[in-house]
This record gives sequence, structure tokens and C-alpha cells, in this order.
Amino acid sequence: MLSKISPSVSDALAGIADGATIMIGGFGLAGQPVELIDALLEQGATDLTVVSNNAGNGDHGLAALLAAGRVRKVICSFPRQSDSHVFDGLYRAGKIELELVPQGNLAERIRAAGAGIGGFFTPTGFGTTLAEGKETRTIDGRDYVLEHPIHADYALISAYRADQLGNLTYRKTSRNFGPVMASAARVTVAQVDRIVPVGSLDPESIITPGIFVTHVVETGDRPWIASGQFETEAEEAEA
Amino acid sequence: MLSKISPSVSDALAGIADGATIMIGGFGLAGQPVELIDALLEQGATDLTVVSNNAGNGDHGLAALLAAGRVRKVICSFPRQSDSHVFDGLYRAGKIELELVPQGNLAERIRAAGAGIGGFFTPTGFGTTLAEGKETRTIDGRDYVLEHPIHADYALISAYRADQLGNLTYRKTSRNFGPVMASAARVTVAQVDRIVPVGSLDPESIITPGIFVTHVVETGDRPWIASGQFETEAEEAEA
Amino acid sequence: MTRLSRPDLAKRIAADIPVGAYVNLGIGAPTLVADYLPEDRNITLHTENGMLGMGPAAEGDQIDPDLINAGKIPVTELPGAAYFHHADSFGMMRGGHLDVCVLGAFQVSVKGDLANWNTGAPDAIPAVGGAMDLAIGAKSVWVMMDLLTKQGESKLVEQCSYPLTGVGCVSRVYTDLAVFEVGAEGATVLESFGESMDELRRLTGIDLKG
Amino acid sequence: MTRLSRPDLAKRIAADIPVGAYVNLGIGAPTLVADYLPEDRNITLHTENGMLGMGPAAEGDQIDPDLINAGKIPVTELPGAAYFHHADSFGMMRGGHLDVCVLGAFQVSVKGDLANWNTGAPDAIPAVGGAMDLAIGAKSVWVMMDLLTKQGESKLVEQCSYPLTGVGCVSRVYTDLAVFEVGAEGATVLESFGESMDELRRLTGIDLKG
Repeated sequence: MLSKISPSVSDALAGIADGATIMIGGFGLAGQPVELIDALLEQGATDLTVVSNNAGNGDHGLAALLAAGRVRKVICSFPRQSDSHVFDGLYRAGKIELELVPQGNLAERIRAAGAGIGGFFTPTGFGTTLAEGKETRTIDGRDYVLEHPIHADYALISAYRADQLGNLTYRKTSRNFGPVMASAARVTVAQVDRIVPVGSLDPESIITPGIFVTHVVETGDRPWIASGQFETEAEEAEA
Repeated sequence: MLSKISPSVSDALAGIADGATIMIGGFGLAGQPVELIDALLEQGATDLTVVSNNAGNGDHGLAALLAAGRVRKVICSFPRQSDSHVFDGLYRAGKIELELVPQGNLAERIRAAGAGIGGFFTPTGFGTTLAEGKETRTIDGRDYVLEHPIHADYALISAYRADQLGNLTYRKTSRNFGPVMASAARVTVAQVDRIVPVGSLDPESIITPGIFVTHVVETGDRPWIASGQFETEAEEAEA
Repeated sequence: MTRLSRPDLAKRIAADIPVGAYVNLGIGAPTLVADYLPEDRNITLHTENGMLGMGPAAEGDQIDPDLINAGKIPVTELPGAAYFHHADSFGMMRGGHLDVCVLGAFQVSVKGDLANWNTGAPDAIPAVGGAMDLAIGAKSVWVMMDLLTKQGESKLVEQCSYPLTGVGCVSRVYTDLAVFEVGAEGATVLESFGESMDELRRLTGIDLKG
Repeated sequence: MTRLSRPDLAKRIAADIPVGAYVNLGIGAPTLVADYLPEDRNITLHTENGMLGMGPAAEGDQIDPDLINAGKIPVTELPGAAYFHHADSFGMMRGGHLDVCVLGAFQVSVKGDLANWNTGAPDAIPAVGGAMDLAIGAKSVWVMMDLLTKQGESKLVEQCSYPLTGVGCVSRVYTDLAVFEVGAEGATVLESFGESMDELRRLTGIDLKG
């Protein structure tokens, strides 16, 4: 059987070229593909456009990628956070471009890319500065803004379980942007806690079918899972 | 705890008024809400617009509703089937209106209604007679047609399991139009094989969250399930 | 002036949320409302990062980094909860499935325009998050705020001077001094916690209806 | 004329499907292709009514009314299968995630226009199903058909006379007599099963490239 399992995060990201658009999953720490972001930092590609809900926290991960001058533009909904000093500094210095997108429009534009939709009318943002210059239309008495899809070269996401066909499940609110980003990129790389045998994921509960996933890398149980504190019922049954 | 469980299919449909738009789930027999369609026939509302993938088979169910002269208009992708003689006769006699929609546009228009999208550009149907009179646009070199959402007063769907909060799971390819229709109607009624206690459906595997469901009616295991032939692993574990 | 405390205002708002409602409580003060929703009212909380059936904040051993709310605070899961992805979650909001959304605000206009994402300061780094989606993301969008700034300026205004979050989206404004209905017809005082109509008109500079 | 039989043509098409491809096989003749996909090629079948990892037709005890394909035939599930709803399924197609889609046709034009949903007969009851979605629903859309009608008319045409299903969407046409590439550059014969180029030109009335 063909396998999408990649031996390492660096192998999975080898193909990223300068100038690429990279989607990075996660909302806060939940669903953040920590190992893949670190590998992207090592990988060296530059002049990147990053599509992500946030623009980095503290000095590690995405913030480190920004600090290294590797990111030309960020498309996100919430760059400013209590500890987003790296982004803040670059932005104030005019060294990074920002496309600010309301969170739901961001998710829907990514979904549109994955679903082959050329554009859509959304009520979100109508009449605000974020819709300036955009086409608007009143449909059935409601005002809408036309928004376009966001495609990417790579999507880096984090999931909970994968099989070698690339089928994915997520855990709780760490699902967030993963499924739509997986569908919107030419190449999708998923880091997962564990890879399980084909057939062991319930076909009714697979959230991202393997068709959307190019490479899977097993990065091991995360600390709060490894501690056994949050063992799921399904796995208790399995054990 | 509030409960969305309705004592009978007729109670659940009591509010349907003449002239209502009714979505009916299912693709062929899979996911067809058989008991709800029969109850709609009994309920008496007329001058209905029906949104469904097909326009009835044989002489029962949706075909019987059509035969009774209760349906003014059908919005569907595939009215003509080997045994769609009821629809065929009404259509040829000019007694029923048909809005023919490519199946993927049908699903996406229903989804758009549920997701508050005012319209979307789809490549499907461009350059065909089904796009005649519709706005078109070339975006990034690809040709698209503008399509609008389809809202409904009621959605009648069939699911596998529900809890009293209205959370639903489906079974195999009977999922089809259920989740999007549930989101697009003012009132959604789901018939399910079995109602299970709140907390017994895995929160990761609920396909339709209860927010989209108004009434749930338990209609019992369908024959091929009741026979025990297809007992699922999860239920074996439960038993 | 007779001012309702934040907790009392949260309690006041909670009392207006209908039985069985699906509700999103914005980051900050609106979160307090959760503490005053009696269990027997069967209110379901939504968090836009992908969950219905959110429980109280997680404590100690309950803290699970995979289970957070929109404010990135660890929370808990109630029986009957469901998870979904971001596009589905914001579709749920945009599609008008939530009954009530309670938000903070810098300003609300008498017509229901909302300004709560950006002070318009020239050096501010803009960040919108889900604010604009929440503004249009429920059947009823309510604001919870002090009526006056620390400088004594009314935050209920004829026209917002701060950048808008949404146009004509707010229907009700709960403040420490009074509750207002806003919309196409202008602002109406639904309830005052002590001030006279004249005093409220003086404080806001608005020709309030009673 | 040397004509490939339907099964042989299905076999010929199967041989061109890349290892690891995600494939949708249209209703009718294209379904035959499934019988010639060797297991070690790891090809995953999609059915637009909401499944990846579809197995062969169900027989006897396997028949489950909840598990059918787009032709409403009971099918089976392979290990690693996944289910999804209709909007997700057609989003998968429209978004260009499938590698190959094989369809039947009434006519295909040299530019890749497809006509396969309606004969245009005035008394016909129209029904489109997923035809228009499939026509634009894969990286490569291939047609499987006889080159000639029973009356001897070419179904590969300069311009379709039947109502179109999709514009410029077909890249390859597998017929009983030859395999053609079609598109903006016109029609090219990739392989003939016996006829000479001149004979193919005569049969189709098209200035085929060789």
C-alpha cells in the first residue's frame, strides 16, 4: 500500500520554495503544528506569505520565523496579542505586509479555495474599513461584501491521529483551521501524535479524508496527552 | 433538560403551512426520511415547494405527495428516473414547476443558506443552458456562474442516532444532504432510528450539532439494521 | 448615580436570555454572563473556535491545551457538546443560528452600529479576530458596556467616531446605568437603574425615547 | 474496423490511471474501469454521494441500503474509507482534488466541450444530477465512448450540437477505435487501435493531428 508517512518533518517540508504561500493551522496553541513550524524555520525558504489566524507569540515558532526575516506578508485575523512583539516591531518598521481578514471570512475564503468557489458574498465586514475598495451588493435586503478564495502552496497542520492513507482526526478545539487549510493547499503536511493502522479510524469520524493530505509525520503524544490525563474512552476500549 | 424529542412524526410537522418550502433529504433510498414524507402527505399542507435531489419514485412517498397535487414546484438535480412516472406526467401536463440545479450547486446553495452566504461563484454549469440568464464572471482565468442560497421553512431529514439536544450522527452514504439541509431551514425535523442519552454520542463525531435541529422523532431500526446484519463495532462494544 | 456593578449587570443580561438559547459570549466582561445562567434554563454556549456545549473555565487537572475558548482560556466540555471546524463554526454564526451574542463595545450608535475592534489610533496595530463575525453572528446582538467613558463621554452615540465593526447590527445595549433598545427607530430606554429619563438624555446627549 | 470491446477499453483506460490516484467513475460504462484497477496501484474511488474508499458492488448479505454509489447501486467499503456530506463531496470535486474522472458522453468537441446530460429532444424531461459537477470536477476529465453512433455519425465533433454539460473540460477521449487528446489545440490521435489516420479523419470528419 502506498504510504503518505514521511520519515521526518524536514523531509515533509523539503519542497517549499522561496516565495511560497504557507498556511499554518492552529488557534493559539490548540492545533498549532509546533514541530512543522520549527522545521520550516530550519528549512530556509524565504519571502514567504503566511496565512494563519495569528502572527506569532513570544520568540519561538512563527515569531522566530518572522524575526528571521523570512516572511514578506501575513494574512491573518488577529496579529496583535499581548506577546506579539516580534510582529509588532516588524509591522511598525514597515518590514512586513499585513492583510487583516475577519476570522470567519478567513476561514470561509480558505474553504472556498478548497471547494473551487471563485468568490462569495459575505455580510461580515460590510460597511467597515476592512471592506474598503471591495465590491458590495445588496441581496434580499442584506448587504454583502465580495470575498475571494485564499489558496496556498503548503498547509502545515496538526491533527490527532492519522493512518497511512492520510485520513485525519482531530482533538477538541484543536480542529479549528486544520480541515479547511488541508483542502486549500497544493501540498498538505500534517503532524500527528500517532499514526494508526488503516481501518482503525472510524469512517464516520474521519474529519479530513486522505485526499487532502500529502505527507503525514508522527511527532508523538504531546505532554498533556502523554501524561495519561486525557486518555479518551475509545482508547481505553482499545487498550 | 429541555428536549427536542417529538412524540410523533405528525406532531413534528404540525406547523407546516400552505406555500411552505420543504427540503427533503436523501439520495435514492439512502437517507430518505420515509416516515416524515408519509406524515407530510397526511398533514395536508399544499402549494409546497420541495427541494430534494430527486422528484419521487414509484407511487409512494414524495411521488404520492406530487400525485396528490400538493407540490407547486420542485427544485432538484435529477427528477427523471426509471420510475418517476408521477413527476413525468405532471411535468408534461404543465402542472408542476421545475428548477433544475446541478447536484453540487444544489448542495452548495443549501450550504450557503445555512452559512449566511449571499451568493457564490461556481464553475459548475458555466456555458450551459442551466446558467442561462445568470450572472457570470471570469476570476483568475476561470469562468464562473453566480448562484444564490436556497432557504427553506422546513427540512425533513433522516439520521442514525440523536440525543435529546438534537445532536445527530448518520450512517454511511445516507449522510448526503442531511447536514446541509438541517442548517438551511427555519425548522428542521430529523427522524432517527434511535434516540440515545445525552453524552453517549462522541463530541468529535457529531455531524449535525443540535443547534440545527428543532424536532427529533424516533422511528425505530430500519429492517436491514433491525436484522442485526450491520451492527456497528461501536454498538457491539456498547452491548 | 446608581450604577449596576459588572456582576449585577451580567446577572441582568443573563435573566433576559431565553430558555434553550444558543449563545456566544464575547471575550472580556460578557464572559461573566455565563456565571449567571441557571442550569435549568438549558442555555448552550458556543465558542467560535469550534465548539457548542462549552462548560465553565477549566481548573487544575481539567486544563487541556486542546480545549480552549475564543479568548484562549482553557475550558471544559459539557455532556452533549460537539466540535466542528472554523468554517463550520463561523457559518453557524453568519447563518443566524445563534440566538444571542453578547459583546463589549467602544461605542454603539442609536441605529445599532457597533464599534468595538479598533480605537482608530494611528499607531495601533490592527487586529479584528472574530469581532466582525460576531457583530452579525446572531439573531440578537447585545452589547454590555459602561454607558460613560472614564472621561464622562457617552459610549451610546448618534454616530460612531471609532471605526465600525458592523452596521446596524446591535439591538440592545446593557449599560451600568440603563438598558437601551437601538435600531432603525433610534434609541429607547427599556429600563433605567436609577437615573431619570432627563438625566439619561443629558448624560448621552441623545434624544432618547422612553 | 478494429474495435476494442467495452471491457478492453475499460482495461485500456485503467492502465492510464496513475498509481495512487483519486478517481471518480461516472455511471454506466465508466464503472467497468473499476474491474481493471489492480490492487497494488492504490487507486481510491470517490462516489459523489459522499464517500472515498468505495469498494466493489455489494452482493447478497453485503447489500446495505445506506451504502450506495452515485448510480444508487449498493456497494462496499474498503479499509480507510471515509464518509462526508454532499456539500463537502462536491467541494472536493469542484476544488480539483480528484485526479481523474471518467465519464460517458453523447458528444465531445475537439476543444474539449462535453455534452452528456441532455439530447435536446423537445419532449425530454431534463435531469442533470452530478453531470455538470463531474465535468469540471477533476484534474483530468476523460471520456469513454464509442467513436461513432449506431448511424455512423462521429461523436467526436468540431462543435457539440447537443446541450453542453461543460465547456473545454475534457482532456482525453477513449473510444473503441482510438484515443484522442482534445483541448484548446484541437484533437490529436494518441493511439489508434487499427484504423489509419486517414480513416479516422474520414470517420470523424475532423482534421485530426497525429
